[in-house]
Amino acid sequence: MVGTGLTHWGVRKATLKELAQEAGKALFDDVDNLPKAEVDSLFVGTALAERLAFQSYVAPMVAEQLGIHPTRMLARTELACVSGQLAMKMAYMAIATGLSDIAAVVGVEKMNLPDMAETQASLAAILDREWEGVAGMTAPPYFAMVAQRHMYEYGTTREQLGLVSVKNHRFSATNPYAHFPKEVSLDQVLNSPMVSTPLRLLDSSGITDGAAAVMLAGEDRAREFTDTPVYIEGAGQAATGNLTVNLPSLTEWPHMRRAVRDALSMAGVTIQDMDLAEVHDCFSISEIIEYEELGLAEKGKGGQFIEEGQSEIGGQLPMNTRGGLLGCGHPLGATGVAQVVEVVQQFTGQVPQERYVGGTWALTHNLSGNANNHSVLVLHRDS
Amino acid sequence: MVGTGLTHWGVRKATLKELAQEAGKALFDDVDNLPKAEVDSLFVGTALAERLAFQSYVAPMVAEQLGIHPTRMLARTELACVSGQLAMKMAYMAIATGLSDIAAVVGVEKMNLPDMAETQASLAAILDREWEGVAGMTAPPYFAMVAQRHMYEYGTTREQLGLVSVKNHRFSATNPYAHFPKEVSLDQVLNSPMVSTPLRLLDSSGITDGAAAVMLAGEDRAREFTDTPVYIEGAGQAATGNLTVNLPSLTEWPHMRRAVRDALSMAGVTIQDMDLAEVHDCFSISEIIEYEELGLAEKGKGGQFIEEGQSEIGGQLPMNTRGGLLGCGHPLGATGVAQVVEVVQQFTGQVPQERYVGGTWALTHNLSGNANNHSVLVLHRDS
Amino acid sequence: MVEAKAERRVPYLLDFYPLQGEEHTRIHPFFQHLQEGRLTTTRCTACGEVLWQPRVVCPHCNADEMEWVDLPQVGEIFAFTSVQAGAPKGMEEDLPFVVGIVTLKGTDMQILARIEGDEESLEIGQPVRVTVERLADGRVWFRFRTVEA
Amino acid sequence: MVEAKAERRVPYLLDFYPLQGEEHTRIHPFFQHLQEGRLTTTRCTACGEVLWQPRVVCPHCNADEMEWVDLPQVGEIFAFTSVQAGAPKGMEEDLPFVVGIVTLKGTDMQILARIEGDEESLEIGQPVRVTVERLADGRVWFRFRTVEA
Ligand SMILES: [Zn+2]
Ligand SMILES: [Zn+2]
Repeated sequence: MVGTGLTHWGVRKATLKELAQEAGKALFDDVDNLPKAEVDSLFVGTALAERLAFQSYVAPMVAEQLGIHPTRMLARTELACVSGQLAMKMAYMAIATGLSDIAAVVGVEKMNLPDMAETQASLAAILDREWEGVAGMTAPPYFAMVAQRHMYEYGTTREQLGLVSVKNHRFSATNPYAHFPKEVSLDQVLNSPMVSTPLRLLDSSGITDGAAAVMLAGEDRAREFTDTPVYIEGAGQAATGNLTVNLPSLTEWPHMRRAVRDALSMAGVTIQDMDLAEVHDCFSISEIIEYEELGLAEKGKGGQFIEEGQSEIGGQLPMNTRGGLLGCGHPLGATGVAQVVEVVQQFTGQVPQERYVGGTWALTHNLSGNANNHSVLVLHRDS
Repeated sequence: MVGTGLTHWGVRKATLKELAQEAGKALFDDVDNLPKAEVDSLFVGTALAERLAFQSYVAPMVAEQLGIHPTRMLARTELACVSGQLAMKMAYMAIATGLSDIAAVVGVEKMNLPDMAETQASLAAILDREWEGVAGMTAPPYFAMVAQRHMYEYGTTREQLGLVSVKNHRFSATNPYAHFPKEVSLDQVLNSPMVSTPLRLLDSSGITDGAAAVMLAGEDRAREFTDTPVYIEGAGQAATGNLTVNLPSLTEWPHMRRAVRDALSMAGVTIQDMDLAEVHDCFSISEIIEYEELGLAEKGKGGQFIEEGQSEIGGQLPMNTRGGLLGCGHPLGATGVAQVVEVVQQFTGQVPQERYVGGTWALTHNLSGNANNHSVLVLHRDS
Repeated sequence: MVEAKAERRVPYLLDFYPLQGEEHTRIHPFFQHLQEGRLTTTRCTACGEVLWQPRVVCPHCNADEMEWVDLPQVGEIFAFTSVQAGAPKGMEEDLPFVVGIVTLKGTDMQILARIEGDEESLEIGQPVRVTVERLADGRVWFRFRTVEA
Repeated sequence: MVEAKAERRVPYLLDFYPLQGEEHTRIHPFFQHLQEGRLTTTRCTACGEVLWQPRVVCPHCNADEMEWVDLPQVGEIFAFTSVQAGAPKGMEEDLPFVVGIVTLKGTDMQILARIEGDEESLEIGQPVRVTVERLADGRVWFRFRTVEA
């Protein structure tokens, strides 16, 4: 990666196209010695544009909004909440195979509609619409049942869930691009409106408009554009399911373990080598289980991990320093790209002191749907 | 490629999932010594499932339908009519980079709804919905204007357009998987119902349900599964636009020339080395212009090329021997994969004698949207 | 049985219920059986695998000869949640509603559906029974309702 | 001016017309101008580029200071087609209708829109003028209609 760009996230008075333009501006301002004509490829991660923006075939549209004319590759990836990371991975493969020399990645999602019930109906189509959406299933009820079972099986407490939100909002309070740039107390979390028992509003990532962008170049050219290139050194992914009832478990995500293991192993490092991690906290319970599947907490002890502050700066592994999905919101296609932006900005010291970690190794993780798919990148900056 | 599978195409009394299952069965029946557990990755090309099947996040759904549990990569690509070829290309990159050893590619589209006006509304969202779809623009009016200008600028005749449909239906008549498996006469084309002046129903690819699948393995493993592996040796893509009015021309597609040139050059061959080609005849006019942009006919002389029978078997380059989009129909995400299936089946002698060409080199081409994006693969079988 | 709502014709883009006729799906017998009050699925005649949801091709052995088998009408709640906000279009009036996962009696097969009954009194392990939901347009779906243990 | 159809509320999933208010789009002045009968677009104040459609960021120089400029109201037909079948949802009653590309007078800028007028008499090069289409809900769009040369 040789440059990054973010738009402001939130309930934006802007269209999908306008968000793409804003992300493009931020990106090209950041890589200001790169002529647009040298960007030979574009990878766009977006999940639900067909429905939420009534617009398909978004990749060439984003190219036009950015003012680039891809001569090597142009692609759009969709994998619900993993759409953005998948675009990153496709760009990585294009550069690794020589099919591209310089590639832009844009993750973008416009989610807020005048009729939010239409947004919710579209989100229900991420799960199997015929057999689960029809029952009113969307992400909150799924993760609510995960939380119920985790509390039932391991004694995880309502307060432990809430602490994840408190931590991530503390980080997003220092992030001017975040949808929710302010701290919340545990009391506020525990008294926020119920969404799907036992999960409350502040246990849940927001429905957010936003975009994020990254520029990739191969090792041979990266230093033309930055003194501190960040490289993708590992990638892992594993999936199972697809129906919720066909998952191996609600509370164990063995395919996440596999994706983490493969990504770390490809990079030749271990989880202990990581300086920070961006993990998919779509709901507070998600991050708790991720502590466990990262191998940092014993199974069932994820709640204790947050209580002990192990995912804070200064803890075992600082996680979600940009504020996570809970603090930043979750524009589906943008999230995976924004996580990489945070890592690059951490590595290059572009974040406020309050959340600065720095370092040279990081992991980003996304899950999608009913956690039936997990995808992991391992990023590295030459020290 | 080590194996292929097709479903019957047409107005199918089957859901998207059922089409995926059928394609999976055909594929695994063809590669019958490959245990499903060894398929580590799945790439799904589909364009409009979010709207036409009210289903997003199709990749893990297709994995479940096929009974595979991807442990390396799982992805869905969308690029309108190029969605399927893009899935092929992503699988190629995954194998080339070592991120996958054995990968399945499935292209699938369910397009026929009880209310076809909803299908048409969704197709209008492939063009820019806000500035073009709103005017009632879909693919037929776009290609109708292309035809009008080609006739106006170069004197291309209505009969020449019709001959493309006659040729491709002659091929589809020998293809039991085709939506339209029967010959048509020039008179029938010229008297078929008008769709968008000057293009008629038989100048237009059908609205078709169907799926196609291919199994890919790296060079080191391919011969475990087949004696006649077919390799992707070249890939090219170029795009411009996106709005129709921002295209360089309606009748010249310079970005197609570029994609063809790059794909051939990567493979180290020329267009003259090709034994057959599958090109994107979404409308009769498309194939005429493709003759020109492939460098086989002078600009404006594409009509003469079909008149002379140069794209027939025995001509300069046989094109669309499976019947093309005109004869087979055009389930958006499936088309690019089915073109590759035809090439593999030609190379391995699995097609009826009437359309047999054989050979060892072939090119497949797809365009998408308002022809603002062109993508090309060059395929080869060791002789 | 759950009563049908007043008829409304929604675009297919917002119609959650599967199209159920023979012209739409190869698993149309499922819906016919449900009309008769039977919850069924497919069993592969080649390898014997019984799967949820019904299939036309067996994911295990790749055979495509399926037979229909009845599933237990009763089971117990494995997990559930009461949805209080964020209903999809067309379900706004249903709020709050309960969705849950039910383990069918004597099997390790689970099914996800709405659960009728007093949410406050629901608990993991509670017995439930299938009930048919009838739409005004003649289609059917299924839910669970609580029963005495 | 094109008269509004009777009001109907379609889901956003099927609503082709852009949302036009300040709360929906940063190019809302375009629609305000169109309400006044003016066809406008943006010009980059940094590099002077005038583009169709209106932008918030200049694709050429990456600046984001734009000003609004009026476009010629007249032009001539570059290409057109009469759509006879396959109308999208909500446009079925419009069939047949003409769509075309118009080159705006004195520019090389082209705009695509519906063209009102007798289809049989249309030809490449024919002069046309912008006309405003008013929707029942207050939104506006534009078409072209033929005029004397
Ligand atoms: Zn079987
Ligand atoms: Zn400028």
